[in-house]
Amino acid sequence: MKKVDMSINLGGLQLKNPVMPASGTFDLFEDNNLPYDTKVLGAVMTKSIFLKKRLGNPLPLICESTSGLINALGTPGEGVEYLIKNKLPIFRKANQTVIVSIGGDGVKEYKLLAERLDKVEGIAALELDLSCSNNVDNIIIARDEFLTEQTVAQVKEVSTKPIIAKLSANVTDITKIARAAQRGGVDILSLINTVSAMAIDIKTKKAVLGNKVGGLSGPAIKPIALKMVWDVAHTVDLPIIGIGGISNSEDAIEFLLAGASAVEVGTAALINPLVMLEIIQGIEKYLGQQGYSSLEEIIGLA
Amino acid sequence: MKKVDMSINLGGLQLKNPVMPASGTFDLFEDNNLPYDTKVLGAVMTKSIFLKKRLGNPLPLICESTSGLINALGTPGEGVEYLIKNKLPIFRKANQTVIVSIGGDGVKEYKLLAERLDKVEGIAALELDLSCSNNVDNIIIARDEFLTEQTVAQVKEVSTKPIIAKLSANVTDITKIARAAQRGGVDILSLINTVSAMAIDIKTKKAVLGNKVGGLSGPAIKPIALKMVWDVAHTVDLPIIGIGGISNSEDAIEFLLAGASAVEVGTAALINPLVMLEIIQGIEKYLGQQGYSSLEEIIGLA
Amino acid sequence: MKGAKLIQVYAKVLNQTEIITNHFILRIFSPEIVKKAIPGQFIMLSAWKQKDPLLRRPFTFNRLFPKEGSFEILYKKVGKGTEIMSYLKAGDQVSLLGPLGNGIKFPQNTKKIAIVCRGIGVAPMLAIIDKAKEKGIDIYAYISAATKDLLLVKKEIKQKAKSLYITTDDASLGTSGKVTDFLEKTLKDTKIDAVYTCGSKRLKRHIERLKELYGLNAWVILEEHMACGFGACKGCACKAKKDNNHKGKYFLVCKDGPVFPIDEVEV
Amino acid sequence: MKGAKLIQVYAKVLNQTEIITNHFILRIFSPEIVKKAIPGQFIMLSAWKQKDPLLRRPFTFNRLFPKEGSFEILYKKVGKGTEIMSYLKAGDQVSLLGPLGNGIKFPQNTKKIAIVCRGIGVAPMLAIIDKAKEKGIDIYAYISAATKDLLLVKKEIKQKAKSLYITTDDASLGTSGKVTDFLEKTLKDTKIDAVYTCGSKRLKRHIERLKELYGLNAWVILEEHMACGFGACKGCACKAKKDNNHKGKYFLVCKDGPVFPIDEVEV
Ligand SMILES: Cc1cc2nc3c(=O)[nH]c(=O)nc-3n(C[C@H](O)[C@H](O)[C@H](O)COP(=O)(O)OP(=O)(O)OC[C@H]3O[C@@H](n4cnc5c(N)ncnc54)[C@H](O)[C@@H]3O)c2cc1C
Ligand SMILES: Cc1cc2nc3c(=O)[nH]c(=O)nc-3n(C[C@H](O)[C@H](O)[C@H](O)COP(=O)(O)OP(=O)(O)OC[C@H]3O[C@@H](n4cnc5c(N)ncnc54)[C@H](O)[C@@H]3O)c2cc1C
Ligand SMILES: Cc1cc2nc3c(=O)[nH]c(=O)nc-3n(C[C@H](O)[C@H](O)[C@H](O)COP(=O)(O)O)c2cc1C
Ligand SMILES: Cc1cc2nc3c(=O)[nH]c(=O)nc-3n(C[C@H](O)[C@H](O)[C@H](O)COP(=O)(O)O)c2cc1C
Ligand code: FES
Ligand code: FES
Repeated sequence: MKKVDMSINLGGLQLKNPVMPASGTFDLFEDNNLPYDTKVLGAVMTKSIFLKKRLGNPLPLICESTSGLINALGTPGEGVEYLIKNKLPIFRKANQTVIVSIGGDGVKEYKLLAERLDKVEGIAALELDLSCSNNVDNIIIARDEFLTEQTVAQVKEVSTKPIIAKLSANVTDITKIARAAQRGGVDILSLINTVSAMAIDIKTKKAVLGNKVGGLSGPAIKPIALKMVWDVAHTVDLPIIGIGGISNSEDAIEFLLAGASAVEVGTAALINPLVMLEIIQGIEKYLGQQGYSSLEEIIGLA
Repeated sequence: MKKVDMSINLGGLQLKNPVMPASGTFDLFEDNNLPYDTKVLGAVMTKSIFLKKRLGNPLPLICESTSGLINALGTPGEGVEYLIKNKLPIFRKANQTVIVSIGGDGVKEYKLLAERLDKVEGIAALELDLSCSNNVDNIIIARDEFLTEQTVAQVKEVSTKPIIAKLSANVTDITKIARAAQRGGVDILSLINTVSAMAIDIKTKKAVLGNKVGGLSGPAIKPIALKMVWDVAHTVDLPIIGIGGISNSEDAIEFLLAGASAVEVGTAALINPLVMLEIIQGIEKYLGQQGYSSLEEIIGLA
Repeated sequence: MKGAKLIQVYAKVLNQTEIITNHFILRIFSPEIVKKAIPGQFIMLSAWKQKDPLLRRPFTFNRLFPKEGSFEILYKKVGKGTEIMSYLKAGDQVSLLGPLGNGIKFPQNTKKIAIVCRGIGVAPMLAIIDKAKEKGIDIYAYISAATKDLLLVKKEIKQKAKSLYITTDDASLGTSGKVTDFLEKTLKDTKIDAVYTCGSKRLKRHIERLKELYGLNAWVILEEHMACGFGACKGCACKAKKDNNHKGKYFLVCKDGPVFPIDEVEV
Repeated sequence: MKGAKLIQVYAKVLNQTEIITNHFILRIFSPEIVKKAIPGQFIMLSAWKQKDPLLRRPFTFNRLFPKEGSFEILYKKVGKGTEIMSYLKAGDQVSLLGPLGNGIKFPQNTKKIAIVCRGIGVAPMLAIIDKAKEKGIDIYAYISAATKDLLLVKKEIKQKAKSLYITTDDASLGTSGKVTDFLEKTLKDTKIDAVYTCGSKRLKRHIERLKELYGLNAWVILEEHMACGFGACKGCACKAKKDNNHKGKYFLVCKDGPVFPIDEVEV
């Protein structure tokens, strides 16, 4: 089988292959002990970082639903300075392409974060988490066209890096939000974040999660995410990173055929840390078997 | 264990218990051969009927996703006159409480249908399907506040029956749509309909369904539906029928605790036709064990 | 099945054999269902408790053993449901819903029938053959497959049929021609009262042509993706043939079929 | 486990016993994992291929058999994951990820340790006891349960411990008092170098008090809902104790624990 070209350029972000972790579902420590070499990934991605330290939501933070995971972490984290000092070096060692995901309470914080990170070496792109469905304290920017456009525009003003806007599925028409991000000057779209969800414990008669409501991820949401990627790919001329329930190479290929140029993998890699490696190999094999010589040939074919 | 009162009054619609089929997932024929007596149900519910005969979408119409079912039927049916003549007598024989679900291409058709059905005996309530996610030819009314309010108001003008508005999960803020329906004068809300979704066949590189996109139902969407019921129950003072992935009595109880006064069961009853009977018995047992004497006591407890 | 109540039961697996790679015969004990079953009907089966896979899977009766209270299905492993089934062994439990759909009916005074099938399409045929034998009806069998090994239950059919005609695409057994050419030859000098086919659009087309030429009674046994199997979801629609006065009509394969007069449905 | 690579393997079940109703000991062959495992660590296990249940389930090592290349887990059937596990039998395969978290470490020159646990909280204790025996350390065991039958692996502990104190809520064996009262009595005349507890908030609280009174080294083995088990999801956070200078700090049970100095964490 001939060698296929797995590389892809996403609006200025060059990846050697289209598979990377989803924000918040991947972390690296000094003693990176993952059972594979993370250099094989298209990129690595940090958990969404805020300016300041955040404690996150009350416990419990996660629960399982049928073929899904509901989390209400509330994006705990040590803040951007800690990230730059303690985490970034580890991420840079792990992969040549590091994407930093940023969160914020309001437009201004995104801008401050982007400004701060623009001065830092070794960051390939920023992903703006505009869509976390379980932060009680901040509004979901990606549910509003105006806020989305503004946030992206402000970030673009101060950042020289490719900017990815991460969209929410909890909207009436995701293509409108995508277009708003485009007007703001975004380079890449990623979708979807977790879907607003909850679980109730019928013994205690209370919400299971400390935050009561959370965000659903995993195989359950795959058909929803795929439809949104398809919709956006058919209306907005921007590269798309598909996210949502991708658990194997077949799922990833569905997203590519729907119009995504790359994919992020979250929940599946919590269960099988080797899954991204398997997905990369699976896509490569599929392309070869189907007689393609490059990844780009199948993007949006469906 | 003492006998518990399972009855419930939903804005004028009196049910002997809170469990009924979801529209489009239940049908009765001359030779009603279901393995239980449908008289035990809180109500029976027809598939959404249009004024005229509809062929529905191109084949295939359904496919499975992880813990979900995607359908793109396009609401085929013989039209309202056929329903009145051929189906209604069968439904009336099967249960004392018959709810007719109606669909329409635009506000006017809902009104015409409601007018026609108001003259027909033996219909306890109408459910307005404002939210089918796979009819190519008609817009989704429940994605728009104005259209929702208008449709309900027009129907209320001509109908003397309790009106249920069935809402869509594919909206930015379902409580706004719920309030719009309330402004229109609706008596009851039901939610959610299927969630917009799709699947792609990586062998043919085409959408699996004839209509390309469809609607996701089943256990996969349960946490999403529960969250929406919770949201609406906390903002709008109207009785709610909870729908979405309910597969056993525990699921049904979660919806009741979240604030639903009744539930509809769809996909689960396709797999296990006895499931509604099991759910009724399960709720009754739970209420007894927990020391309640009526269903109403647990509604909205969470 | 007018009026007969659907049965939903847990049933025990008696045994399972992999007859050739990825093709299995599963024998299940369920007197309630066998008692009512008619060849051509089917069951919805689940061998999983959790919600992935979600839906039951439809399988036709391969053989019915009313005396033993058991039946067999013949299936091919193609996806996650049939993969789970392939691990079933004696003593395991499956959940069944059935019998579903309309089975076959021989026209009055039937003396000779033909069965025409390809590959896994043979699944409902042994039950039909057994029924015919019981009634003293002669069976003419026409079976085709990609290759010799995929001529499933060939031996059993050979034992019971008056004549057996075989074609394989690679000519590994029989010729590589159209198996319906053999049927046409038979029709030239023999009156066949009913023809049953399953498993191939092409076979259906050829038999429709023969029907027109020879005025046959012919039925096709269809498959369509099914969520419920009992008429509730409308997911298994198939188009009625337009030139048959059924303009714009759909049938439900599960409820109106799966056995259809061959010229009434499009596939 | 600094630097040690995580291992993800399919492993064979050697056998499984239901020791009392709903409580099982499962023995698994996995030399790779046993070789690296330390008492107090855990594995994430999956005995399902489909996506329902979705996540692996965490289990601590009940006993390690490095020579045989196998280990045992002791678990209680509480939900759908453990129900599926309860059907496992010799020869079946499970998928494992591990060893995970930080195991126990005896302080230097440890002569005597105490284990204090309740119910299924005994799960990690036998492995700790075995390790202690290996090093010639004396074990004082304090176990409690709702009733006699729920004093799991009591016999094994009795064999290996220098003394064993038992309480049951219904006084079906031992007294119905607090098992930590026995510990306190021991502490009055015996120097215990390390105390390990698991399975009960109340026990933890009592031991914290004793720590203050007697200056103990004490550790608690925590449980929290886990999605990954290896520090990726941050779902298993537990609060650090405020009065311990950790204001507003969270630990990850999977990565920073599950063994914690008893006064560093809130539960
Ligand atoms: C009335 C009826 C009787 C049948 N009898 C038999 C039989 O006796 N023996 C046999 O081997 N098969 C039979 N089938 C087909 C059988 O139901 C499917 O092969 C089975 O459902 C696939 O399940 P799976 O989970 O293994 O595959 P999936 O993972 O669900 O899908 C794998 C492949 O099978 C196709 N498929 C899935 N469901 C169906 C379906 N309901 N009908 C047709 N194709 C499907 C999918 O499109 C896909 O290509 C019958 C189907 C019908 C409708
Ligand atoms: C590090 C660690 C080690 C553990 N070791 C053991 C052990 O050796 N033996 C043993 O019997 N159990 C142990 N547990 C608990 C065990 O993981 C859970 O009982 C199991 O995951 C339940 O799975 P289930 O699918 O059967 O239950 P589910 O259906 O998922 O849930 C049933 C009940 O179990 C609770 N539960 C679910 N997951 C967890 C979890 N991760 N931690 C605690 N409670 C949970 C749920 O809240 C619910 O009340 C351990 C947990 C952790 C975190
Ligand atoms: C435990 C957990 C934590 C997450 N944290 C973040 C986050 O910090 N920022 C973010 O943008 N998305 C976060 N997400 C969402 C994922 O990045 C992803 O969009 C979502 O999980 C859907 O993908 P999946 O189904 O592959 O998991 C988180 C998801 C999970 C499960
Ligand atoms: C096959 C199928 C057909 C449906 N047809 C209709 C319909 O005609 N009208 C309607 O309002 N909802 C229809 N629905 C949606 C259901 O009524 C219900 O809202 C949805 O399936 C979620 O519930 P469930 O998860 O219990 O199935 C249909 C769903 C399915 C699966
Ligand atoms: S399979 Fe549901 S109607 Fe035929
Ligand atoms: S379980 Fe995922 S971080 Fe601990």
